[in-house]
Amino acid sequence: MRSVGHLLVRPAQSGDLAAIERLAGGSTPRLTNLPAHRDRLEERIARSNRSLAHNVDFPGDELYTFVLEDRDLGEIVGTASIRAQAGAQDAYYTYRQETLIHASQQLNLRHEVQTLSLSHEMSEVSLLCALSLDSRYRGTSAATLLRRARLMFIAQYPERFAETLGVAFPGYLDEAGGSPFWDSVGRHFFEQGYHEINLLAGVRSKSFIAEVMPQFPLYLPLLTPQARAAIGREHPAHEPALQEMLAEGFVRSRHVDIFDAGPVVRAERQRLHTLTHCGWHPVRIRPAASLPDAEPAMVANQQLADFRCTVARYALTPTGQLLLSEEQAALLGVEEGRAVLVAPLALPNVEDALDEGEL
Amino acid sequence: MRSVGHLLVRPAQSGDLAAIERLAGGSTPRLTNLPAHRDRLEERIARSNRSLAHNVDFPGDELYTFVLEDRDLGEIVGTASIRAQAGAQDAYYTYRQETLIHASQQLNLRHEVQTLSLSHEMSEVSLLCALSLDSRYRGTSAATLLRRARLMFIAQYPERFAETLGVAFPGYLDEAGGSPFWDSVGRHFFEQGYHEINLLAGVRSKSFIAEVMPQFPLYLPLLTPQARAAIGREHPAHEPALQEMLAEGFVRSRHVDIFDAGPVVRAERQRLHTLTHCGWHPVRIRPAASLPDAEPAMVANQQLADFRCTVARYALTPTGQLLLSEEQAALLGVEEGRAVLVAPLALPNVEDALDEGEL
Amino acid sequence: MRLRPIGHHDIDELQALAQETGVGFTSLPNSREFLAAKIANAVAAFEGRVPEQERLYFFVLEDEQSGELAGCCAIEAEVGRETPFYHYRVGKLAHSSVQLDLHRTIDTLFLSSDHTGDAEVASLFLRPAYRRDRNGTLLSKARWLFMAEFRECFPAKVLAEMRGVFSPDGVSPFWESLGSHFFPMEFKQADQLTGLGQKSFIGELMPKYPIYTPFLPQAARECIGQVHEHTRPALEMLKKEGLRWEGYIDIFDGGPTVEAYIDDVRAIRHSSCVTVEVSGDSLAQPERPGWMAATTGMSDFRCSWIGRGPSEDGVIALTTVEAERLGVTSGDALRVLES
Amino acid sequence: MRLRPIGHHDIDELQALAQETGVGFTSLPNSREFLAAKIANAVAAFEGRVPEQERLYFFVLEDEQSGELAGCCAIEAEVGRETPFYHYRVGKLAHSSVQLDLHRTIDTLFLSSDHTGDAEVASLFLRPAYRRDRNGTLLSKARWLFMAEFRECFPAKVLAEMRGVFSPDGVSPFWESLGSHFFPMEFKQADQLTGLGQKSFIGELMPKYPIYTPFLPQAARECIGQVHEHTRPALEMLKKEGLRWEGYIDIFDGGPTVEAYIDDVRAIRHSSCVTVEVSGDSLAQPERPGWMAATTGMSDFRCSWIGRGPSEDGVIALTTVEAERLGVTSGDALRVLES
Repeated sequence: MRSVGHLLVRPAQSGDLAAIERLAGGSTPRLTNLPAHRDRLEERIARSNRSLAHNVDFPGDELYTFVLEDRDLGEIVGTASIRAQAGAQDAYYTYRQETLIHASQQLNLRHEVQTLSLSHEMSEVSLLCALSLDSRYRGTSAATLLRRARLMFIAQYPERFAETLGVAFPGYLDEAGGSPFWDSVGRHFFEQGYHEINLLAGVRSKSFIAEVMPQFPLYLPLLTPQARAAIGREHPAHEPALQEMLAEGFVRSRHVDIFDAGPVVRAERQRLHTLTHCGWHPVRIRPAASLPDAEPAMVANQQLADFRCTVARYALTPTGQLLLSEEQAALLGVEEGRAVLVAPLALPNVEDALDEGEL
Repeated sequence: MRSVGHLLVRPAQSGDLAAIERLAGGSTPRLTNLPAHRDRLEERIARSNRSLAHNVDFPGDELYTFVLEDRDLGEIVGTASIRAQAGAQDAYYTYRQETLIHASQQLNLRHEVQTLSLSHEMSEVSLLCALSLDSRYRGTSAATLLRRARLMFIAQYPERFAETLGVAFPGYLDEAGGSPFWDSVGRHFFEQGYHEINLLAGVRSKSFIAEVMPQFPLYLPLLTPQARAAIGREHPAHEPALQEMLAEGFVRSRHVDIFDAGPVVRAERQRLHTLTHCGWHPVRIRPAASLPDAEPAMVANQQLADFRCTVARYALTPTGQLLLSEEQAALLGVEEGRAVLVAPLALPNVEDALDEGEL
Repeated sequence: MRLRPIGHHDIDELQALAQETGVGFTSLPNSREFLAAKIANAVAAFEGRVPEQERLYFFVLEDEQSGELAGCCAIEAEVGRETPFYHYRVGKLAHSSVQLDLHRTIDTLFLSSDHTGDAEVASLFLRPAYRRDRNGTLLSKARWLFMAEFRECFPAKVLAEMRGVFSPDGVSPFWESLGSHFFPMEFKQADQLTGLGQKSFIGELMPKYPIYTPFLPQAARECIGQVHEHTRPALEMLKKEGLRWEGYIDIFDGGPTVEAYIDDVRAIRHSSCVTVEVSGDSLAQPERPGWMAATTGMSDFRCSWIGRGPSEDGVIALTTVEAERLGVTSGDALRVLES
Repeated sequence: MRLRPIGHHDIDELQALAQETGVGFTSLPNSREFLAAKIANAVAAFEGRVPEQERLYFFVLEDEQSGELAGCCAIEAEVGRETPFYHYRVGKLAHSSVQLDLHRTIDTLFLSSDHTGDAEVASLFLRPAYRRDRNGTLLSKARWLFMAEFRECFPAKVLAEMRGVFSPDGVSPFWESLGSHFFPMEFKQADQLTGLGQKSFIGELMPKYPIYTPFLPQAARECIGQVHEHTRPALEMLKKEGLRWEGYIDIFDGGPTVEAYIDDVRAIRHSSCVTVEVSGDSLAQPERPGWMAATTGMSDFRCSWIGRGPSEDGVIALTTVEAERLGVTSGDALRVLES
């Protein structure tokens, strides 16, 4: 496990392109919204820079792409994005799980039938997406930092994001890497297998593809048992990430991905732990050796285009100043007296339940 | 405005039938679920008594009907019910408001279309319903007591109710008493006007009727402007009730009534003010004249079939005993030392917003 | 052998027939009460005591010598008038994207009551012992002569529902893959309830949204619009009359419903009206009859094979036996059809 | 006057024709480039250089004396093969409840691509100056002779889309009540895009769920399956051939699509093959021609009125002018039709 002292999340720059391409190629499973395709990734970075440069009063077509930099290695070791509005241009398609009750007075029986309905309702949310992390950092607080630094960004620029945030997790794939859900649903409408369509969706657009999918609700009993079992089930490699996001305050929704039926979790911003537990503290710089021990925390500066977020100890002076080393302050680009946003890295215990509120 | 000192909410008994029938006939507007039909009302009371007599471990087909008694007058002046599960036998049908995004790449445009989809999703909630109050008591704390005493009951017997509670409010009617929504939707499938169908639904079953309604989503642009304007709009006479329930913590949902498009609000139990602010206090009996002034509160005893809830001052001894007069204790059927459930009558300011969580 | 409207006195014989039909012939359950009601309805229909669109014309084929019933058949004047009449309709939906250079049409089953108000030929059963001497053809085609004669009592279209595919052990792959998920019962039960006219459960339980056929297993897809092996000859006979499969199938077994505009039905177009001339019993009788004749009354309708066709000037020579069988004498009108 | 396949040299005349067609005839936009491509496709189709199912046979009616084009018409071999082909289909849905003693069927519009793969007769236009001497009938019916001759190049069914109802100021009540809510543009624009074959916006924007017709205002409901006043004669002509409205309508204006099985089309059933005998110019010419003749080649297909019908032994006598007009000599085969 690597030390996390010199890890930094910041907006992606054009110089990060090669590293992001490498990360995109190495993600497990491959991500639709992070295609290992240089032109598309270059466009993503340019779009992210444009989004940061614009004055934004309410969420729209912005995309923010971040990288995780290991300053010790001088390497980009992770990337993650936020789409300000999941369906700003096209609709963001999901399948929504519904239950129909077929009751027969004649036979005096009540029969429940599950369906999946194509839905555009998630189009308005801000979406945390396109996360890929160098495998050496898996399970470390680097993973946590990369995932949740985006919340530190959202906390500072609420006008740029929707009240509700969503995260779509890659869905379950079988041992051969195929998607049982795709094989039972999408495959009827496309010749391509899951991987091909995923690549195609990355290069073209997921909503192009969604338009070809069945428009009427699907009856679950007509799907294969394997496909039914995959609904709302995350890819094993993303289980820890899902658990963390549930601990953060996200809740499972009725919505799943249209390709692989991966779970979509969502939360109102004010219910998220990071957003409710973050606070402002002025910086007090002290020699590294003299910093007291304390719980780890995420620390972010206040600069939009020059956003920086790192992990430090949550050590405060009696008057509430945050104690940082010279090196940490430099990493964040802040001088003494400047306020930084701090949130504890630890999260409460996970509650994994379907959001009753969605009824 | 009448004094509320001798008002009491308790389960309905067969002797209350005539009074309930009078209340059903006098409700504005007439309520589907409270038909002024003696046989049906008698059945409701019997069913309520059976529900109270049964051991219940989880919500099912139970119905609980309460009355508001004015002990000064010796009259039944209100009634209200809880359905443990809105769609226990038949489905509980609602229309769910949805937005479809039709995007054209060819023409480079994005077009949103609103729809109403027949939904059974509210079938699982516990429903507060069938409330009718003598008009002399409107706007008094008697109205509040009748509405919210049900929450005091739910607070004590959580295993009998769903995690999510719902309330469906009568929808907007025009000056002639017609439902613009029914005229534009249901009327195409039935010969009857709104009032006739409402009566029919009361005597037969709303779900019988729902089965005849259109099964595919309705496109809102095809409805009359009057019908569209009525969607999610409450009947003017129920505006204060809706405001109070919103203050209580209920939030507007995407669901509306299938007949008149009246709003359906809902909340998880633990978000409701009464359920989060109620507490147990042992009773201390003191002469009425010596009781100190204090904020009004709802006070309920602990007896299932003999449930009693009244309004008293929230006056506590330094050790947290609730001070009640002899008369109040008798009203509640409690002796000194017995614990009662108490919740303040006042509610925080209203927040009337669509539940973002429902995305 | 002659075909005629059923009468009250046929109750015992009809019940014997019902016992013989067996499973799968749901319109004749072995219930005396049900059958008596059915006869009463039919008698009222033939006597014009029922509004035209509610009439069920129920015919029997009788051996006029033994008095035994050899079989039965029926025409329903307008289906779906009193209880809903459901089919799936196989339609095509385009699933296309210019951007993806993709263009397919997907076969989709739509719930439909399109045939509401059409006439139906149904309930044909011929006892095994009588499956000879073209009795089956008589039983089937006599209905066209009836409809030709009383054309104004029928709507524009006629349909016939054909039994779908079943495995040798009586399992319907279509039902197993589709219906069983929505109707928590055995096929047999669903089928019987329908036969008894207790059909409201269908509307209550069946899927309301379209079914994309690719979601069905191949065995079920292969049943769509296909008939049971034993039904193939009946289907061929209807096809020769011009009835076609236009994509409607049974919601339980996926069997085809074939249909035609009544005015297009070959037997109706080609039948003609002639005058009877009874010529004693000297006329030759062919080995295999090629002409069918029907009388022109409704409640005393008769139809049977005759030994020859009409002359060019529209006169049909009948033997005394033939004339008696049909209940006609010289000078009466007959409708004849070569088949 | 004779009908023949269009040729490359017809481009100027075709453009003149296109200018004359005006609004509402969207398949002939006034664009030289578009028309040249259309001609090239048609020539390739007649020469068999295009797969059968992709062929668009485009014909012109020419005044062989002046060389002027009098009109045009077309047959598309199989619609919906390259771009989706949409209709609404008026279907019935049962809305019933035994408990409520209620039983209705509601007309419902279903989006459909059922006609994918059917042939279409389309694009008929006759210049006003030529609307005489049964030229319109020739233009319309010649296509049936072509299809009869090359039956194997066509599928089972043929359809024709008819213009829907418009108010005198060009407003379509159907569009105003339905399409306008989903297509944020004028009817004209939607219609033009479709005419140019740019149809992907339809699939992108149109409602995917069925439309219950009671939700449409009466003016729009009254347009369903109804034709524009000017289109009524064309519809009557098609109906006489046996084409029927089976419930399919245009998604923009609600106009009917009529259809038939090709083998059932009257002109196709009744046309016959005969042998030419050129008999000089002494043959009598009737005031009003009653017979139509077509040659048997594809790329040199010709069709025109002739003065008389064939003899009983299948010989057709032609004048020299008639034979020249058709490009045949004695002993050649012709397909003729009385009409």
